[in-house]
Amino acid sequence: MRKTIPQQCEVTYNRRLDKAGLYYRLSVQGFKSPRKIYPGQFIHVKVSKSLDPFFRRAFSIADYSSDGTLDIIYKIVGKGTSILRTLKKGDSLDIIGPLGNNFSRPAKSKTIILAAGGVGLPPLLYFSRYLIEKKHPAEKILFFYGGRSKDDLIEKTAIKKMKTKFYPSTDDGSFGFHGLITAAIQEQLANLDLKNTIIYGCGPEPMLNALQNLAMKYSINGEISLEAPMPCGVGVCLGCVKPKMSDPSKYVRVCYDGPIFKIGEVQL
Amino acid sequence: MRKTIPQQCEVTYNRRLDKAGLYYRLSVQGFKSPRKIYPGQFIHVKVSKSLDPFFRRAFSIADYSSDGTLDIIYKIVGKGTSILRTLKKGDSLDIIGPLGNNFSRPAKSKTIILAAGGVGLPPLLYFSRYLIEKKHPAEKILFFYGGRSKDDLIEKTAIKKMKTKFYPSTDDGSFGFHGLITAAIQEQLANLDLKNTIIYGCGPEPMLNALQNLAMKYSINGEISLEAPMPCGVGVCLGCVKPKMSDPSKYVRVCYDGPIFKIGEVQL
Amino acid sequence: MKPNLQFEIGGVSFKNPVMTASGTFGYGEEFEKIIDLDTLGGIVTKSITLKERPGHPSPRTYETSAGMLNAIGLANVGIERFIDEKIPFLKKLKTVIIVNVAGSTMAEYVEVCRLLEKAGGFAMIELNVSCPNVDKGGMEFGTDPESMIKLITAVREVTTKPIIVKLSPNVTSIVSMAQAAKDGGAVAVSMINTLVGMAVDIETWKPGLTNITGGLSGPAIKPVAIAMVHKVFRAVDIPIIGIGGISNWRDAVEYHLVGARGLQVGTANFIDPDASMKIIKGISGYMKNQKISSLYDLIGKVRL
Amino acid sequence: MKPNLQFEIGGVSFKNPVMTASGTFGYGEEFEKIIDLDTLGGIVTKSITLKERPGHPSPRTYETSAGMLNAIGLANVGIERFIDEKIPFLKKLKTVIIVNVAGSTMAEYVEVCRLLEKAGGFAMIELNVSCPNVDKGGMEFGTDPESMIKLITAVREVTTKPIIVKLSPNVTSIVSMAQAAKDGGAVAVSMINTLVGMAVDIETWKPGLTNITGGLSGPAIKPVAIAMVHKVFRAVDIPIIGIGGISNWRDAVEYHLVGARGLQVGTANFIDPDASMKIIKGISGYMKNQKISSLYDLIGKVRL
Ligand SMILES: Cc1cc2nc3c(=O)[nH]c(=O)nc-3n(C[C@H](O)[C@H](O)[C@H](O)COP(=O)(O)OP(=O)(O)OC[C@H]3O[C@@H](n4cnc5c(N)ncnc54)[C@H](O)[C@@H]3O)c2cc1C
Ligand SMILES: Cc1cc2nc3c(=O)[nH]c(=O)nc-3n(C[C@H](O)[C@H](O)[C@H](O)COP(=O)(O)OP(=O)(O)OC[C@H]3O[C@@H](n4cnc5c(N)ncnc54)[C@H](O)[C@@H]3O)c2cc1C
Ligand SMILES: Cc1cc2nc3c(=O)[nH]c(=O)nc-3n(C[C@H](O)[C@H](O)[C@H](O)COP(=O)(O)O)c2cc1C
Ligand SMILES: Cc1cc2nc3c(=O)[nH]c(=O)nc-3n(C[C@H](O)[C@H](O)[C@H](O)COP(=O)(O)O)c2cc1C
Ligand code: FES
Ligand code: FES
Repeated sequence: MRKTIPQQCEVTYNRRLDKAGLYYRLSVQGFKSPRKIYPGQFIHVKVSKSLDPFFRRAFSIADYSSDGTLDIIYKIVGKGTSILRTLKKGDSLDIIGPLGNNFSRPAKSKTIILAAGGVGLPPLLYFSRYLIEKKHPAEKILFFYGGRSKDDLIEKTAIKKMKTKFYPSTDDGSFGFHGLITAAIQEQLANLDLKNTIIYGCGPEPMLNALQNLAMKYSINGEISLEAPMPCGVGVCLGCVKPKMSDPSKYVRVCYDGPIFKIGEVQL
Repeated sequence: MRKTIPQQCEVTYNRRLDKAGLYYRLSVQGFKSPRKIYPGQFIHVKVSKSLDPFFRRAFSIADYSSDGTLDIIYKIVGKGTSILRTLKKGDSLDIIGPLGNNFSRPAKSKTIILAAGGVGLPPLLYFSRYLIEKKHPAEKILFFYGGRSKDDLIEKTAIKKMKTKFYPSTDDGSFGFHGLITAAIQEQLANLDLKNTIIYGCGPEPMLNALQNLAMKYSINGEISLEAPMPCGVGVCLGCVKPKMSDPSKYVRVCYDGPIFKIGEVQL
Repeated sequence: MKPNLQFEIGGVSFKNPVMTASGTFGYGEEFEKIIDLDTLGGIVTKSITLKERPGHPSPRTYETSAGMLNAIGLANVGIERFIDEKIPFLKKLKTVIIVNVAGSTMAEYVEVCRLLEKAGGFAMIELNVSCPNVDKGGMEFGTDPESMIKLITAVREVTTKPIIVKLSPNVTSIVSMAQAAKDGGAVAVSMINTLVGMAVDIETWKPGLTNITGGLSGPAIKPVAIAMVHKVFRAVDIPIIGIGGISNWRDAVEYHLVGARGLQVGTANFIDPDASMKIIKGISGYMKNQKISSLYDLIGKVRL
Repeated sequence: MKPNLQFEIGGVSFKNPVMTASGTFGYGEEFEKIIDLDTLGGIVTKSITLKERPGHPSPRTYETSAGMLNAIGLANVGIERFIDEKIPFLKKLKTVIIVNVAGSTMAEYVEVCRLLEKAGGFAMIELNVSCPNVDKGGMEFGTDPESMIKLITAVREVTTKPIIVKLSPNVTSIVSMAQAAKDGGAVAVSMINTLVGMAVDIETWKPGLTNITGGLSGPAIKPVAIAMVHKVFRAVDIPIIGIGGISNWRDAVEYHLVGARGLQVGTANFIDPDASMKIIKGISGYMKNQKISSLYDLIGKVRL
């Protein structure tokens, strides 16, 4: 039985999210999935029918509803995303998905730290919405979101609307906490019952490394969502591996064994 | 001194010309040329910024005015033209040109046979308009235009407006003369002073071959516009060659020595 | 009439020419969730070595123009786990299973093939001879005809399965390597493996692959592979399985015309998991249009 | 401070590393109408043979994925017309003129170089050793180290100009060919020439090139060329001119990092006649950004 269907979906919008035009949110309709979709999973996208760029590009699912609406949020970085930006309502997008595993759902009693660094926001945005839909108390969700500067923090209205506790931070202090997201988190740890707290993180690797170290230092459980160059996205090319913490001569595949890993599972 | 400028031009329209959507007319503005442009010349177009398709595609200039408006007419054939079709008003098109030589301008006393086969129409459309602008008597211009079927004959209104004598023909008889364009021409030859007649032809190679044979048989002078796969379009790769009639072990470059050749000059 | 895509190599009959190439399809399990494996002509498994190998550190793939570089480094579960964990799954499939074997010494190849012979559950062996041969100072089995003949001869002693040799393109004369494969007793050659390639990241000044060099695959290399298949088909009387940049049925037909009997689809699996299915349908559709009833009427029929 | 793009090979000084590759720039005249030739680091002319040659019949080029095939067949005006008609134009240019010489026998190379020596008006000779050597049964000068050494030695006797040998990539060991070039007395190697490739038109069943096989060039082959330049740079002490798929300044920097001193831009001239100009500016801009004052601080500096 097929669990993943390569498919063409219709773009319903492709909307700029910031003034500078660095961040976009793209939504498709008619996404068919033979299995349930959960936050943390991703899709693999062919941004152009041509051979250039050659690989698909992976994007976390930023939102999904069972009517087949699926959103991604992306930052313009290189060739792939520059082409993605040119898509318009009505165009079709070549998608494989859903791929990968997902964030585990915590008990309602848990305090949740969501740690989104830069364009690591999308899966946590979806996860946060999902938790609240599943009646996880909003005040028990601490939504940390760090970026270089105020303009790098997007979708702030959407985050605030969820009524979670929102802890924005910027490296330059132009918005929210002045400093790294891990420093912002550390500041709050004193107020929390760490045994009852779970961290979920997504962002650039140096941030995830710092987050993982922080969590391990304070013995906080949690999960992080990793990225790696992904030629296939379906577990067969062995191109997206990272070494295991327990035995760095062994590897996990980010696309198939992840992208979500337990804190302390992978060496960053 | 530069004679040809690689440049980006703004598309002003890209219009379907037939019901089936096989033929399009694309117009750009702001085309800069350091030298005068004449009918018969062509431009070399990069249809996509990507590496796929790899080569530029050559298109005859279908119309040009000194304010920088330049038109091409194309048929959807393969990869290049399928992408070209997606361009919209405001998009930019990467053009090198003008390239190649041009049709020679005949004395006003001459009777002109224009022979356009299929998508060989564009340069003759331009040439015809140009001749009339230069006061060549319209009734001395016999515009033959052949296609497979009625739907393959495009821009008929534009042709009729020029008030030349119009001789459409179709292979299936669905419009105009029933048969090949060379048969349609041959039928009219009896009424003409052949010494005072010049043929200009553009179209698929088998048609040009038949036309060349016909012209040579009746000792009619003239010129034909050739096509060949053109990697460079500027005369340096030697990829677009055809053998000379006088010595088939010698070659001409279609892009640089042509695309216009005297009847009898090139072996087809 | 439905065109007949069947053909035979070394006594093994294939229902259609489209197999998946080693290293681009895992051991089949992952793709089971995406496509119907039983429709494939065959599956070639990831190269198996004697011991389990983690492969090279990341990054071990790199995107290039119309292709990719990889230096996975023969990451695989090792012959023991392969026999225990992978063969039971594979042998249930209704498609030809070809086990790709690699090694750094002749003894390693022989031992892997001996263990495979005991285990059974597959149809053919494909020898990956592109690995550095530590016995001969890093010279590859795939670049020296004599070493290759010795290798095939040694493997034949421990297996009853027909042997395919997968040729490396990084040689001056591919024809002499194909001849060596035949002389050694291989029933077919599969060609080509990847071209040696490299890339450098101009931001970090570091190679795109931790291993520095890697193998180039994808559409970029198709013309090189087509030329090699053509040359071998004209020069050596041995069945050929064509590999290199096959992404659609047009590529497949091109390979058949120059002489490939079977085909392997590699990198294209990453870009479109349905590629193999589409190619099978496409070849069939092409043959129908062209009124060609048997695959053999395409093979090597290029008009020179 | 303006970065210094100057460098030297065999006593010849270049103002910047960007030359145009043989066969992709004619004899310079056609491009004079499009770009300012004097800004180029150098121009390598189309291969010259003793007699004028028309080349192979059409079609002799074919579009491929991120590249092209060509089998022009060494079409050229012959040494006599080259000296009479082309050198007078070339010698007026303020750029390094490198004359690329080809032949089917050693005697032909020697005679062409002897006539060139008499004529003068250029700076260096580049030997194209990828042509079939009729003296040795079609074996290329570029695939047999001994033949190559003999060829260079013979040419050196009739010329005072520094000799560059242009290496063919279609060999098992590019390093031994580069070593042979050095041993023969070449001042540099340029690499790579095209990879042997082929395509078939599935409508007509005919090869895409009348000559059946041809040379693959363009971005598709860049990773292969980069790997070869890297290997030769690490193994043989000889200046390298990098060629293969260079289309923009990023490619150029990549080549420098693996060890190329000079560069040749080939197929990219067809896609963008301004490519060479843009690459010169781009290298300069990159060096400024990275605060690198001399090209030599890039050459071979890949971080392994
Ligand atoms: C599981 C997963 C989820 C992702 N989710 C998002 C998301 O929600 N939003 C978003 O903007 N981006 C996301 N990315 C990154 C995204 O896949 C692209 O790498 C990124 O957008 C840059 O693509 P580009 O083509 O514009 O850049 P290019 O510079 O053209 O990319 C060049 C090459 O580098 C590789 N590459 C570069 N950076 C990365 C990276 N971080 N991860 C993987 N490959 C990389 C690509 O494979 C590509 O081959 C995700 C990546 C992964 C693996
Ligand atoms: C001087 C000149 C003028 C031309 N004028 C026009 C015109 O006004 N309108 C128009 O529709 N077409 C014209 N063409 C043909 C045009 O250049 C394209 O070849 C044609 O549109 C098909 O392109 P494609 O990418 O859609 O097809 P594809 O099938 O993708 O083309 C594939 C390859 O075949 C080559 N090729 C195929 N047919 C031709 C051909 N006839 N000439 C050159 N190369 C070819 C191309 O180089 C390309 O590499 C002209 C060609 C030349 C040489
Ligand atoms: C990621 C990757 C891993 C590969 N691993 C192997 C392998 O383990 N053994 C092998 O013989 N070939 C391996 N190959 C080579 C392919 O089987 C194939 O020969 C090559 O990629 C050319 O085909 P393609 O262009 O269709 O990919 C690998 C290729 C890729 C891209
Ligand atoms: C159309 C064409 C003609 C060529 N002619 C020659 C030639 O006459 N002599 C030669 O040494 N190399 C010739 N080459 C090879 C190029 O000089 C160059 O080595 C090769 O194309 C790789 O570089 P590129 O990828 O930048 O094109 C030719 C290449 C092309 C594409
Ligand atoms: S991307 Fe291929 S295994 Fe993960
Ligand atoms: S297309 Fe290159 S010479 Fe004509």
